[in-house]
Amino acid sequence: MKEEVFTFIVGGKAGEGVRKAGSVTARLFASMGRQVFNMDDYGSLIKGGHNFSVVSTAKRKITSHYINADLVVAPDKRSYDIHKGHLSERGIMVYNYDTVGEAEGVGVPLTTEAKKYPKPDLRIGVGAVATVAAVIGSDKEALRNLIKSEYPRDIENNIAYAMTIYDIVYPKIGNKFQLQRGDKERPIVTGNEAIALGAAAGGLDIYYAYPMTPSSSILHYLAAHDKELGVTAVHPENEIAVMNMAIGSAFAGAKTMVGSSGGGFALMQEAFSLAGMVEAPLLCYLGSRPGPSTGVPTHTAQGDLNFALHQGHGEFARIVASPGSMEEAFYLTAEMLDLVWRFQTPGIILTDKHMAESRVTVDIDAKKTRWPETATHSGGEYKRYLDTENGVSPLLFPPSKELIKWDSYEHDEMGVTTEDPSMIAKMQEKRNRKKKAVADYLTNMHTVNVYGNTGPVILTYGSTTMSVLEALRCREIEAMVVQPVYLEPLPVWELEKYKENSVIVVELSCAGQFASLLAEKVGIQPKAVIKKYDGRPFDPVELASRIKEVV
Amino acid sequence: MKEEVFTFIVGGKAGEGVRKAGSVTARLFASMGRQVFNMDDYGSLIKGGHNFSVVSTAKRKITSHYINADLVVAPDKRSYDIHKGHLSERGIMVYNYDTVGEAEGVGVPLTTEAKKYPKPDLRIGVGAVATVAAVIGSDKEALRNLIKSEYPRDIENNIAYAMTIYDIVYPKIGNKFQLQRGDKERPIVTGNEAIALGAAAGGLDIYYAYPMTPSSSILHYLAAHDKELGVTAVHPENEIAVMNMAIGSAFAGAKTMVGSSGGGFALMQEAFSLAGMVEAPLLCYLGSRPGPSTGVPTHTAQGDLNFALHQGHGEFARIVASPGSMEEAFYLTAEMLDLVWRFQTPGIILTDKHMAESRVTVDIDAKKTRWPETATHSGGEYKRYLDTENGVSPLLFPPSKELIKWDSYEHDEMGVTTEDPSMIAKMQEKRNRKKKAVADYLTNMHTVNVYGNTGPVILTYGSTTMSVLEALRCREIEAMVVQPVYLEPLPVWELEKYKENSVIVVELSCAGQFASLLAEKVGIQPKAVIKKYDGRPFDPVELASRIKEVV
Amino acid sequence: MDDLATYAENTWCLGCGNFGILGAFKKAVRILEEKGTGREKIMISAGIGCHGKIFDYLKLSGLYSIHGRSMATIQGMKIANPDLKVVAFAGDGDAFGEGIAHMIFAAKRNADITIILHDNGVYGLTTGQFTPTSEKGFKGPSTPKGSIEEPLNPLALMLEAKATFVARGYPVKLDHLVDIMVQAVEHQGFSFVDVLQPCVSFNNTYKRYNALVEILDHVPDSYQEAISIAKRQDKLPLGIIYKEEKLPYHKALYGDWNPVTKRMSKEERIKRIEALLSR
Amino acid sequence: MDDLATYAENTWCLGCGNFGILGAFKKAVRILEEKGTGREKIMISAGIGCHGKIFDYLKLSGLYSIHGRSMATIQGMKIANPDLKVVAFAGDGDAFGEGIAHMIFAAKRNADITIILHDNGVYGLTTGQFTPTSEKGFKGPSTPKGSIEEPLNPLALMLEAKATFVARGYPVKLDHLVDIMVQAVEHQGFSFVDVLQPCVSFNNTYKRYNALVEILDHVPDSYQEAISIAKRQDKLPLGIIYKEEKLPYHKALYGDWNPVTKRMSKEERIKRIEALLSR
Ligand SMILES: Cc1ncc(C[n+]2csc(CCOP(=O)(O)OP(=O)(O)O)c2C)c(N)n1
Ligand SMILES: Cc1ncc(C[n+]2csc(CCOP(=O)(O)OP(=O)(O)O)c2C)c(N)n1
Ligand code: SF4
Ligand code: SF4
Ligand SMILES: [Mg+2]
Ligand SMILES: [Mg+2]
Repeated sequence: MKEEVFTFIVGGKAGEGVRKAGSVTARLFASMGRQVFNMDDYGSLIKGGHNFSVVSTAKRKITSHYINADLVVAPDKRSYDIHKGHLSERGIMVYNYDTVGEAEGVGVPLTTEAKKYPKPDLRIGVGAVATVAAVIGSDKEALRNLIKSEYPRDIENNIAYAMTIYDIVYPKIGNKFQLQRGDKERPIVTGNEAIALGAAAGGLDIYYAYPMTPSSSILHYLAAHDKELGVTAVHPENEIAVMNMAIGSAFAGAKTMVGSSGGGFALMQEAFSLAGMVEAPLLCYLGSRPGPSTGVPTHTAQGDLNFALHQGHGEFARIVASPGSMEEAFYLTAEMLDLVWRFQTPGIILTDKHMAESRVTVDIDAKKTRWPETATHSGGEYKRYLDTENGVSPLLFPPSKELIKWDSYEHDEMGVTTEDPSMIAKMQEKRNRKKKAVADYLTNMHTVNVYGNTGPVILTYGSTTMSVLEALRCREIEAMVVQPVYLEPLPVWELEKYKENSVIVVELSCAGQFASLLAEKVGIQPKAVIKKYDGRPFDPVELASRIKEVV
Repeated sequence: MKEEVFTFIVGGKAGEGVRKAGSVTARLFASMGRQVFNMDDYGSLIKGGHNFSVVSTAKRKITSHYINADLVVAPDKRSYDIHKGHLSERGIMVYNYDTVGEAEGVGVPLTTEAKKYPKPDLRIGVGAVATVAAVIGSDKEALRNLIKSEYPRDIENNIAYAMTIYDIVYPKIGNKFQLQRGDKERPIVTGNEAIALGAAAGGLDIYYAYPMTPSSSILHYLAAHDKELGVTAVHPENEIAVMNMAIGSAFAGAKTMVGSSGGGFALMQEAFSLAGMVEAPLLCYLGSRPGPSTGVPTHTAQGDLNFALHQGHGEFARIVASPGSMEEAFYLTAEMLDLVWRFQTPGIILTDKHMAESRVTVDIDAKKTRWPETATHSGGEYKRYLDTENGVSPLLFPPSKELIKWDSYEHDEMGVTTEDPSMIAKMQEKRNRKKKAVADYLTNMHTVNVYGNTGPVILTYGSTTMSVLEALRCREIEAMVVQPVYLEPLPVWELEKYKENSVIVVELSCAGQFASLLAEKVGIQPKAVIKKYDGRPFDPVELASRIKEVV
Repeated sequence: MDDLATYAENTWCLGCGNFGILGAFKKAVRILEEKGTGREKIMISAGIGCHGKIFDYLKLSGLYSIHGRSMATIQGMKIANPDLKVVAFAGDGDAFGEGIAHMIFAAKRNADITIILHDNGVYGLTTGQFTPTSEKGFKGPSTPKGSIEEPLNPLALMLEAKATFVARGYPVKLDHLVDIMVQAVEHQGFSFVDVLQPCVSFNNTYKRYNALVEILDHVPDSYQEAISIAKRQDKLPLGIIYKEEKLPYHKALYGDWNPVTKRMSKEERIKRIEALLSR
Repeated sequence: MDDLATYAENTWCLGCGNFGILGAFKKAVRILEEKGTGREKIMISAGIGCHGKIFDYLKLSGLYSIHGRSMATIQGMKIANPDLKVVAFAGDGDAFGEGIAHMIFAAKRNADITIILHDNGVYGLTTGQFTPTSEKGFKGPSTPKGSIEEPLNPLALMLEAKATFVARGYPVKLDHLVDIMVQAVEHQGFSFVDVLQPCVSFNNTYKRYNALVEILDHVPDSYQEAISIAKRQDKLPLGIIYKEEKLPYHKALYGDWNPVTKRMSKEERIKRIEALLSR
């Protein structure tokens, strides 16, 4: 690992502010104008267990955390034991002397000091932040301001505690890692926040969701900022209600979006097909976690690709896209909202826990999005399912003197139910034509990201793109990274170029679904498929070695 | 069309015994030792509208109805108008003089005669049957017996009415089509009956379903014959209950099956994935109709192929098979029950309305099925998810002193929840290994039907196989028909042989899903894809011309 | 000329109770128009079943939904544009089988929607299976020896779920049903109309209903009274059984906002996003 | 030594009401064993949520189901082998949100199952959103300004759905809860135990419950009385609120058949199929 990257890990029990400490540290680095990638590893529980937060920072763009840290803060024995294996060569272990006792590294009486204040358990995170501040040589004023803005409750005690820890740590390892300032201070967002904001920037009116990790934070974010953004957030009784309400809202003209994870999304499939039939513009968010079934709720995987591509019974057009960075998550969501409205068919933003919940510094220009453009009825008798060349019929919203009928049965152009063979065939063709219309439209859009221009071709998608890019960066491997942003329709026209190359596929799947997709649709026969399926994202260093092994 | 086939159509309003008349006529032909194919074309309504039943019969095997008939009975004007276009060259139209008036064909006062008895509307079907009997020269005794056994309510009046009509028709066109007797009397079953019986023959204990066309008749059949077959049939509150109850029953050791159509099956997908995770042996029946969404409920299509192949989030083995004849429907269902129990993973029998509801004479030997063989625990400490070479762990059923835990979360071998990365990876591999185990096992089984041995290769599947075979028969086209019975895993090892051939694909789909599957998985680039997607099955004559056009 | 009819062929069985519901609703729409609610503001939806066909027969805008979901569909319409009046025609299998969760929650949150239940005690369109409201012992193709389950009481269940308008009508008492429908649509909150609908093909209840129905002479004064009326077995009281004024869901959710007509401008939205990002 | 515990690490928050439920159920199992129901006959299931973790902690066989479906899972177990006793641990979000249809229908058909509701008024495991039983005004991440929906009353709803055994327990009254659990499992039919479960992290109700609970001194004599007890607001009565003997579903379905232990032989089955085919 090039020393330009600095990594900090803080472990501990859930409910003790570990994740908070990670995010505050990320903020500290960001305030220095540095870039940050912060990943939380936590279990499906509220308090206890073992949690950790990894924050990696660099002056340049950074697209992954690193699992080996320069600084570990271990508030308890379990953290000490687990994370001593995560120290980099130059790494320092700062541990809680009160819980770990005599051990290798730097012991700090985090608990003894915390006990001087009420609710000592909740302070340990503040101690971890103070430790980082001391180690990177932040001045006390900066630390004080940080605590003030990030721990608004019981500020005075928190500041006092932070100062004490800073003063204990500083003489031992203060200023050990002098981090340089970066170019500018950037906002930090999670993938889900980027998507929520991207949807808002793209014109979202209503968001429906039933909580399910790792999609819940979109609902929480939009519920918290509803008035501010002019977006309505609704949490109904179940996912089936979510999807059907959303379709009802789309009928009434609202730009709607729904979100869930595999199990909840599975429940929406009947209505997904309904959206295909009534030609409802509907954007869905699918945040993956390791499956099948309940699986491993708070961890990550890319095992829902085929599931996303083939949802709903019957034949109709759908659009599936997966962003490869937080910025792309933002822009792509707005773009997808436009596409589903343009083609009046359901679409899916596919991502996973790693992207959904990791916190990253971003450069986002909110102005660079546009609001959906839709074919709208321009007068005369309205026919909801007017048979047009590209299969897309003009929209009209109630209230209107014209009759607007959306129909889940096969129907004629007016939206009245039919069993007539020639009408059935005509409407099947109309809906199927939209597939071509979507594909044609995408041909003129940017559908594949290509990074680099020499070396072996690495094909990847979604959050794994971030891991691959960081792996190449950290070991200075020259390669071309090709990431289809759209997965349905798959931009075969772009990908075919790489058919003759020596290709490596990287994905978080045991079955190798992405590799199969490329083989089946594009004819790419990869030289190697690098897979991971233990619920954890790739570590760039480990991934770099695996890439080197196969090139 | 070779004259060896005789076709009869009866039309009329729903609720007036049209379908019954078709099935009774089928029985009449079968009782002559002839073979029969009887297809009902009906709408989504209870009374009124326009219905018709087509019965084609031959002395040889016959695997489709023909849309052009030698005899039409038209009880009303609408039937007359619709079906006069369905007369073969030698065809005779017998119409109800009371409703149609003076017209081409043979007028019979069906209503006037019926009015001599109570509930005249319900008798018209009997009149149609009597007409057929007269036209094919059945004697009155045979007709009397048929009416007696098939119309058990109000027998005397029905017989009297039948005799009257026979006597009116006979002098005009009696004995016009002398049908020869065939080799032996065969039972007539619908595809759904074959599947219900096949499941029973394969050891089914419990069937769960929520009504949905065209799957409902399995539920009805098993509910009607529950005690007789020792099968329990349950109709719960919705499809989600269906699937989850079934999994609970499998846990307790019962061979279970569930059935639905697209929309209902979509609702089962969350639990389908659960079955994958807990490794529940579970057989599902999916009867297709034109989609998406509600679509055309009482008609037919093969548009749910991709949907069936990719159900459920996450990665796990599944088996999908589609029978190509009623006999195969019977045997395959038993075979699939064995497979899902052998590999403890969900499986799907995919079919469509055309197979589910058509009535056909069959040669079935019920003894030629076996009961599921399962890996069972043989003693010592029990581990539900014992990690074995092929991924299949022994089963043990409660009550037992051993601990039996099935878990929807990722779990260890005992079935206790885990978030441990190496255990997650191990279990992902275990479940994914089953895919290979299934494929290996299938390699030694009969997975592809091949009919004929010269000429162009026609690839088809499911009910369309029946249409293709009849098309070839009726126009004496020489071709090889290749029908994969298994669709997941697709027997690529068998199908690869045809890669270099000039291949024609035939399917009931607008998108050409089957053709795409063959292209993507096998590399077959068909010369032509013959598609139909108006909700109706192929007519053999029409299909034969389309085949001739492209070969 | 019937300007509320479409060209769709009516395929209900002769004598079906649905004809009365269709007729009553047309009358109700005309009255609502007179009272100022134009038909272009009345959105309809329906489940799948015989009842659902009313969607095709009515020349009103809306969305023909799927089995058990029309009450979710119209909630979505209402939330998107609260200026609309939304009505779902539901079947008993539809609303109290597949869709029961939506019914209970729509009531619980006082969604401003109207549900008209075509309560025929049978899955009509799928050929006569028992439904959640079928009597014990009901014989259908999935229960050839008779249903072994207790029926649900739709009125009592909706009252338990906190519905703010609960009524029962009978198409044979057409004008009475029309009046209930008008009031149900006008009610600001969750309104539920249980229509006793004979199914001549699978559950012909005309005789029984004709003998048992009884028009209420007043709207009960209390929830308690409503409950006991809902549970009467000796008679089938018709009329508004319960009515309560309560803030409807969309108002509690966003006051007098309207996501569609009061949509924030793009510029404003972007400004606010930028502010959030720079926080 | 606790032979009803597994090696799974307990990850409930310190002080969580779930500990009491776990402890009580273990005691109940021991009592049931003494009374002749061996633990190998007691199958458990659970939804997803904090409550569901009890599945991992109990050394009892069963199936860890999915969100809202454990009551369907155990109905399937019971139908397959009625010799088993089946118990589902459910969350309030689980049972009255996602799974409400199964709850109502299991009650309605008197399925011989036991539901133990970990009623904490919150989606615990997904970090504190409001549930169907949360009070109006409850603040969680999906309702930061407070829930705008009325809560459901689980006891009253189950009574309305014709449950034949309805009870309320509180882990602080441990032995009382144990006794309820024993009787619930023994009851032949649908038994529902609403356990008031404080969630110290998101909905700490200990104080309120301690002040309001009151152990009933008798099982109410009538359905009417049961309903009014279920609806009391001033107090939270604990105990068996309703109990009725009625033929359980599986018996109505197939008498004393057992699909698994009385399975027909293959030969017999084939014979009958042949007979059906040749009819
Ligand atoms: C998810 C799903 N399951 C099953 C069906 C099949 N289905 C169509 S209508 C119907 C029942 C209709 O009964 P009800 O709602 O009472 O309506 P009715 O026909 O009696 O008016 C069913 C089960 C379906 N369309 N969708
Ligand atoms: C279909 C589905 N939707 C959503 C989730 C996410 N989820 C897991 S637990 C839970 C809520 C749990 O609440 P409750 O049942 O009250 O249990 P508690 O944690 O309070 O014990 C949710 C929504 C899921 N697992 N499955
Ligand atoms: S089956 Fe019953 S509900 Fe359906 S149209 Fe006929 S009478 Fe009406
Ligand atoms: S979050 Fe609440 S319910 Fe969950 S373990 Fe903690 S205290 Fe118990
Ligand atoms: Mg009905
Ligand atoms: Mg809860």
